[in-house]
Amino acid sequence: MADRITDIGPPKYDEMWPQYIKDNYGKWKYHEILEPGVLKHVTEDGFELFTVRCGGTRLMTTLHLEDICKIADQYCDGCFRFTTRNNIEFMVTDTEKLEALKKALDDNGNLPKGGTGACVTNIVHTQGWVHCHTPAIDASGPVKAVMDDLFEYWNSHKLPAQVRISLACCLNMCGAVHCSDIAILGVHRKPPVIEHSHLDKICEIPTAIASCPTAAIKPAKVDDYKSVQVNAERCMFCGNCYTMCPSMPLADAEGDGIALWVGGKVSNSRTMPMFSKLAVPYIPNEPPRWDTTVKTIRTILEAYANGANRYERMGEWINRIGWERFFEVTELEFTEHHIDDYRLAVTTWRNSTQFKF
Amino acid sequence: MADRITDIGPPKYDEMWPQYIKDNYGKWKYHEILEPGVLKHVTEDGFELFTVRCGGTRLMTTLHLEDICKIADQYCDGCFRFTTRNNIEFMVTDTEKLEALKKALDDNGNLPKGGTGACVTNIVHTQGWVHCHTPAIDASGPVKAVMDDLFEYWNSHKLPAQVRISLACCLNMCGAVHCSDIAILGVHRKPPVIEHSHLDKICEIPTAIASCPTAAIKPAKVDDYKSVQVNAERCMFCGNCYTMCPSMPLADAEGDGIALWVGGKVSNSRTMPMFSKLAVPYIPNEPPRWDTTVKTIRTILEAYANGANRYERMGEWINRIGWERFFEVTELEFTEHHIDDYRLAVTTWRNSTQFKF
Amino acid sequence: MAKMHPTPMLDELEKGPWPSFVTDIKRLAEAGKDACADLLGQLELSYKDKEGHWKHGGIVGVLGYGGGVIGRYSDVPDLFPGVEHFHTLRVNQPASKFYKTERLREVMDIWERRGSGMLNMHGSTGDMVLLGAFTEELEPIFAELTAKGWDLGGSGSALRTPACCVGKARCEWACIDTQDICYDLTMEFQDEMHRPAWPYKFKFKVDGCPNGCVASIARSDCSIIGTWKDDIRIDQEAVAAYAAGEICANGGAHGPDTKLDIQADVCDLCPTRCMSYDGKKLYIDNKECTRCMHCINLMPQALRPGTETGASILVGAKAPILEGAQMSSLIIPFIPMEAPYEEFKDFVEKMWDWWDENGKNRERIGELIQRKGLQEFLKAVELEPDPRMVKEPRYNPYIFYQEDEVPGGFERDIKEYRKRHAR
Amino acid sequence: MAKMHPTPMLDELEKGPWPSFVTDIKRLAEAGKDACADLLGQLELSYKDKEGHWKHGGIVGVLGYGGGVIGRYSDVPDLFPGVEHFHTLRVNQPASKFYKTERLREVMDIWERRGSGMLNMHGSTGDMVLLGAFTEELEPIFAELTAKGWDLGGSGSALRTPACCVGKARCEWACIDTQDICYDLTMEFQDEMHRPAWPYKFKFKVDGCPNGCVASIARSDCSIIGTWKDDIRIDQEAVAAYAAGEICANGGAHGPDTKLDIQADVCDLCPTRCMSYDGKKLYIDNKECTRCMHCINLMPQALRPGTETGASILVGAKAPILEGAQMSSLIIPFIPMEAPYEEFKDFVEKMWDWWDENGKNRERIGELIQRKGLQEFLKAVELEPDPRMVKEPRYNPYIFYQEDEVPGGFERDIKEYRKRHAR
Ligand code: SRM
Ligand code: SRM
Ligand code: SRM
Ligand code: SRM
Ligand code: SF4
Ligand code: SF4
Ligand code: SF4
Ligand code: SF4
Ligand code: SF4
Ligand code: SF4
Ligand code: SF4
Ligand code: SF4
Repeated sequence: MADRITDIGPPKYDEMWPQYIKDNYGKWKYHEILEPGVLKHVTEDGFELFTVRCGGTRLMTTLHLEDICKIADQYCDGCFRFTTRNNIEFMVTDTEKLEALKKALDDNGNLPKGGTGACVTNIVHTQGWVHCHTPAIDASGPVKAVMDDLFEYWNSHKLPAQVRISLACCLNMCGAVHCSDIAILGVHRKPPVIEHSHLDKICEIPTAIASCPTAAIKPAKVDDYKSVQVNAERCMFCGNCYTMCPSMPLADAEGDGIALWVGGKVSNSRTMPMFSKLAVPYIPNEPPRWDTTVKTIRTILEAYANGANRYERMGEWINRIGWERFFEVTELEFTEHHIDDYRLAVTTWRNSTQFKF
Repeated sequence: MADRITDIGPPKYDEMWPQYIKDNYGKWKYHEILEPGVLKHVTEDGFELFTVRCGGTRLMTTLHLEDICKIADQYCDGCFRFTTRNNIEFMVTDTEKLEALKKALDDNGNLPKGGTGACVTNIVHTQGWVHCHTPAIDASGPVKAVMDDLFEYWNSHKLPAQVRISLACCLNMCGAVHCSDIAILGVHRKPPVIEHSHLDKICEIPTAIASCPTAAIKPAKVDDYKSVQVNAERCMFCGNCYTMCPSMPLADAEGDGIALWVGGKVSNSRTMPMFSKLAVPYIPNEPPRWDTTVKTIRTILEAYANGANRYERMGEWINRIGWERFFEVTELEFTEHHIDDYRLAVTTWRNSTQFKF
Repeated sequence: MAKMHPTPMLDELEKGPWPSFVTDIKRLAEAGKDACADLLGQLELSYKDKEGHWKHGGIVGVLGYGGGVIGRYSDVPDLFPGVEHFHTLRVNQPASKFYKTERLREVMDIWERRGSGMLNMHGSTGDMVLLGAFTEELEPIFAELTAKGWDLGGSGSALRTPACCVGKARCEWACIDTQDICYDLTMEFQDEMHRPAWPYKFKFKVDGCPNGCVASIARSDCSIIGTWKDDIRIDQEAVAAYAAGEICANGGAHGPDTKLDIQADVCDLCPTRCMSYDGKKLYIDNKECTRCMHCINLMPQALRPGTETGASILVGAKAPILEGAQMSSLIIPFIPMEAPYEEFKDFVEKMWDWWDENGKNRERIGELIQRKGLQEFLKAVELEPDPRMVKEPRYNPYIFYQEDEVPGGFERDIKEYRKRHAR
Repeated sequence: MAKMHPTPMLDELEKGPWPSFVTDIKRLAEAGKDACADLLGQLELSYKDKEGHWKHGGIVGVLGYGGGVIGRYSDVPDLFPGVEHFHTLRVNQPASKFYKTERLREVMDIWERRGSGMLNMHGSTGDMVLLGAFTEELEPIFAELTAKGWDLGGSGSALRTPACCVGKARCEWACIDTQDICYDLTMEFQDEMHRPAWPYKFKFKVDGCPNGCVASIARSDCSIIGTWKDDIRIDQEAVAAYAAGEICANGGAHGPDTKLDIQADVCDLCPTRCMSYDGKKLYIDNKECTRCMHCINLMPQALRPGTETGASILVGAKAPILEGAQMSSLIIPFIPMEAPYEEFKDFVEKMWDWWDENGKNRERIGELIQRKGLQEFLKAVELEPDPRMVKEPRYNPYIFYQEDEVPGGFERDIKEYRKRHAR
């Protein structure tokens, strides 16, 4: 125990750098995207660095990672990086190596180039049925299906601006999808089913009660068990009770599915960051390829591609044309569920006569 | 009792119309402001109606009203009207009568022409110390003082756009000042003083308790009286308890005063209607002429006059330049009180790196 | 002449160019009205104390009416006996406040004889507010008023006196008959106005167009605002005249010498950017227009609202007590408004029923909608959700589903669940 | 080769151009990893059931650490024994995720031997997430990792693994040393990361500029975002080259043939309209610039951030549980960010103290600020109110005054009051 190593933290960043990053740290002057997936960064001294970005599955095996390492060893001085959206970036310092690298990537077949500029880049996502205990949907499956469908937008620059799609498999939103151009969110739609026979043994009843944001949970005696009951009228299926108490699972084949949200952004470019807003409240889970979800996302994306001005993010486009037009051009249904009724709802109502017919 | 006349409603509007309004009802084609206070309306048939708008005190006597009636009798076929902001409008059908009317008004001396176009029009206001039981300030006095000072803006068209000033003497806001370019609001700053010896006789304790939006009021026994007590920490001086319970007055010479709010609007022109936002949390009551209030309003108005583009309302101007600039150009202090901490406060925080130094 | 009190502070308010209420009231005091002299006296005391001097409320009224009178007593009656009682009567104004002098003098005459002679033209809601009567005068005043064809307006938890802008009587932009709507509603709902029976007050205001000259969107539980469905009418000749500087901008609101720059002032400030000007003609992509009125305001001789007119109905404006001030929210994007306004009144009745049933004491309809959700309200008034009702859809994921929306319903069997999932 | 389960549905996910995680995992299963075969089998069952098959949580970990490991057990272990235990280890990534292959292979080697061989590169917070270990392997894995210089990241009510954008390592716009800040904070607060002691989780993320490539404003309780104070650097020659179409727009983000229209694309889209272009030169009224990055993004060869750099600090972003999602709010408009970042760390300590003292169980700092008011927070961290902290000042009139702000205080004597005002 004495010589146990703890609290050493991660390797220092510069241990991971190749020499040319060390040498040019902080000296970058500008960049250019040479073609989809290929970036050039130039320093004040004219040094040039070429980056090839490849699609990452995020969920991968050491075998795939070893493939990546091999390419990095061969072309990139044994170095590469991951982006904040789980893409893989290989860097080389001259155009000859660049061409060789590109060829090697093409040959690999599992490392598609793209994800730069006005494209659909990789989908930030979460665990889904692969690892988590609270998901309403799978994560990796829908991501694969959507990226397959939108592949033409991954390795091209034909959109008006960047489109960032994110997925989170439950309302905990580990994908932090709430500020995405398009967000895919797993939602439950049934109140927890309660295991009265075990609840008191497994959970602390006061904690379970306190966990509910709408105070839907009350203590109750059921079949002589000390337990709780849920006022279904008040339940909004957030799952926080289940997080605190395993005897209250929400997952249900018919209840669960996907909600789609649109128009969020994170950058401060032009407009301030924005939340994504509800576009489609519910699409059933359709494994293995989530066809309706895939189709609906394409519909939204194409409406945006056709309607937006260049440099206009999804949310900026919608704000310009108005939500009434968004629902018109996408032919999505506007339902009562689109109307906010949570704590700040009043700020979303339209206090104006300004609207489009 | 049997022949008691009730529920007859007001005289029908057209009983009050002169012939030319009847004849041209709904036929108006356009208008022109000929000079400050003088409007011309023209019908599709080319009929012309001239309106002279005069400042109204709102609080007036039958003597003043009789003066007005006399002028109307003499020049306007015995008809005139009041505007929605308590100004007085005399109408004539030819320019000769118009000149005579204008002269008569000038001679009267108490009916200043103005209030049209890009001006400061009359201040919508409330009762104040003249009639109400809950005011923190007087109404007619501050209005008179402010209008005296801004008179040059009343009868001219030199502002970038309309400036609507309103006054309400307490948080009940009978002047509905919450959407005004400049709002003058009477505010209390001390919790109610409680008359324990009478409270239970005069008020219903549960009603008093329920009246408080922050749940600051609790039942209490004081000196053997059944009464209530107020948690001063939670009191925001709204006065709702006093409305429900006369034994809890708030008025206090040192506590009461004026808060100024800016940038609201009601029209849907260009921008959607907006709430007024806090500019100055507190200015002491300074009867008889509320000098600091008057001076501060002028400062705000002049900053607007200097800074705004033509056609830009106060709130539109501030949104363009940013609140940080508003406080800079007006030299008003930004304090903790400017930061919202009520129920929707989170929607007012700045979720962006966009700001001006 | 009444007994005048020294009013050194108020006298300061006799100075300056704006008409002085002090001078005016003094005049009537000097003509013999004790109430006027004592009001000034008491007001002077308030100026000294920096506190008002009226007692809290006081229940007074006229027989059979639950409102229309606000009771008021001086808290220093010994000093100012003329205002010991100082009740106000709210007299329902004629819609849009045109007056024949002969008719107005009916009220003035009664008020001079039986009241203080002081009044507000008008109160914030719209009434003529007769300021200051003794209790014993209330019934006689009421009798004389009604005899002459005048009635009281609303107060308390009742329908309040509806009000409207000048509308078609003198405005070219009125898309609806503001005065007729105002009058019709007032007459139809006399009972609701005079006999408070609701959770709280309720106000109608009627604006002829989105300019909002009676501020209905800020000040009424139900805002009726004129608008149109078809295209803005354009007179291209007048457009050319504006371009040539022959007609000044904004109907002269900035002086006669203010020329209009059609591109910069009109097209570039159009919030939807749906206008274009090619140097000769002005084009509007009316489908994208939100009828904000800006361009029409700036070019009244060239542009006019369309002719397929009606109203947008917005609900819920109120002052801050308790949840914070609200503006009205769009509920019916477009509704035709032809007398007798049946479709609109149907909506109103449904709205009131729901409020009546669900509203807590002193809960305005806007607050009730906030508490229950816009959805609930829409169900009650039988309207379908429409994106026009919101500025934006929800951004929180907290969607409430009803049991019947979800296949299999809400009831589940934990035993079945455990068959698939071990504990 | 491990025992493969039939996975007809998952097999469908082997089709299509995007790399397939199914194919990849199958490959490792075929190479002998039972965990991989069983994971696919269990996932196939989930696809069939449309429900996940993991049990709720499970407290496992490594000695002396309160986090870094997420326990996970199959709820159908008989069917899929290879994933009966399927715990994850969060391995703290190197800041901005550059890897030397030799170093990465250290982790891969351990994981291939002792774990499932499956991992996430990377988790949403930023860690390398090693997916699927049996309980008995956790300690050995930890020992081997630390021996090689790797450590675990955060989980539970602790500091979470900080993350940052690529920054100065490869981006011309980085105004701060994102990686150094990220690493420095990680090292400074190892204890806070490994031993949960707070009301809830806390996240740092570091963006080099307002473009926000690590999305800190949406995903971190404390967002550190680079910015600058002085003027945007302009190279007018490059401006001319853009105008001439010699350099394509937006660094080629729309293809090499996309020409830039400086007026329309840059000046007209500048949110503060503080730019002007006279056909030759580009002017920026820097005082009015809000450093949104748009113009710089569009003309990377002509415009660069200023040189007086530092960070804006925003606080409070989080996912929706419970009050709804929040973005971070501006708290410190500008702070210099030079190692060892003392001023910033002082702020952090004050913030944590306040949160620790006042936060309820599972209350994020953003929610605490919402509950207590931004004012309270500012007092705790000893910052003066600044209009930059809000989008707009309050519009409700509900101002809380402290007793010492009001002359005479809050205590009053009703008897004195009644001397002036009769009941
Ligand atoms: C590599 C990466 C940083 C990293 O540390 O890994 C990165 C790198 C660059 N970003 Fe980014 N951004 C990266 C994630 C982001 C994110 C975060 C996210 O999406 O989760 C954002 C915020 C997105 C949002 O607003 O929702 C982001 C918003 C931007 C923007 C602002 C775009 C806008 O107009 O809103 C720019 C500027 C631009 O592209 O013109 C930008 C520009 C850039 C530049 C040009 C910076 C530079 O000069 O090197 C880099 C290449 C851009 C490209 O690929 O077209 N980067 N960038 C991230 C790549 C993610 C990926 O694999 O796809
Ligand atoms: C007489 C009156 C209606 C009535 O029924 O009494 C009226 C009459 C006119 N209004 Fe108004 N407005 C009247 C109160 C209002 C109000 C209500 C208020 O201030 O409480 C508003 C909303 C104010 C706000 O947004 O806060 C109002 C917002 C407008 C606007 C929109 C201005 C804007 O750009 O925001 C116009 C259009 C314009 O002026 O260009 C307008 C235009 C007009 C026109 C030009 C309409 C017409 O063609 O006749 C009238 C003369 C305007 C002028 O005086 O310059 N009127 N107008 C009201 C006069 C009040 C007064 O005595 O000062
Ligand atoms: C007379 C008048 C002010 C004036 O000088 O014009 C007035 C006077 C009073 N109002 Fe008002 N309100 C008057 C128009 C308004 C308006 C404006 C409007 O109607 O357009 C509002 C804001 C809009 C609204 O309805 O919210 C208004 C919002 C209030 C409120 C706050 C209501 C709320 O929901 O927030 C109260 C408090 C209450 O109801 O207890 C209130 C209460 C009062 C009381 C009855 C005082 C009280 O605490 O009970 C005042 C009696 C004063 C007196 O002694 O004469 N008065 N009140 C207005 C009515 C005259 C008329 O009939 O024409
Ligand atoms: C692994 C990871 C998802 C992923 O696939 O990448 C993850 C997985 C879990 N998150 Fe998360 N969160 C992960 C990043 C996030 C993020 C994104 C971020 O950090 O940038 C968020 C949103 C930002 C935020 O912090 O709010 C996030 C917001 C949550 C929440 C909601 C917190 C809230 O305040 O709203 C919960 C619920 C909770 O804490 O009980 C949660 C809870 C969980 C739990 C522990 C499930 C639970 O109910 O206890 C998940 C365990 C899954 C598993 O079995 O592996 N996770 N979680 C991410 C961590 C990997 C890493 O260390 O790199
Ligand atoms: S979003 Fe929900 S289901 Fe998905 S990983 Fe996070 S906590 Fe688990
Ligand atoms: S799912 Fe959420 S709302 Fe429903 S009972 Fe559980 S905690 Fe409450
Ligand atoms: S605003 Fe307040 S004080 Fe003024 S009249 Fe209305 S209720 Fe009375
Ligand atoms: S003034 Fe308002 S907040 Fe204060 S005790 Fe009375 S009702 Fe409550
Ligand atoms: S609201 Fe419209 S119709 Fe009514 S007076 Fe004003 S401009 Fe005219
Ligand atoms: S009314 Fe408003 S939105 Fe419509 S064209 Fe005119 S300026 Fe544009
Ligand atoms: S946030 Fe700014 S500094 Fe960091 S990578 Fe993105 S553009 Fe570069
Ligand atoms: S950074 Fe943004 S605000 Fe500043 S000049 Fe450029 S575009 Fe305008």
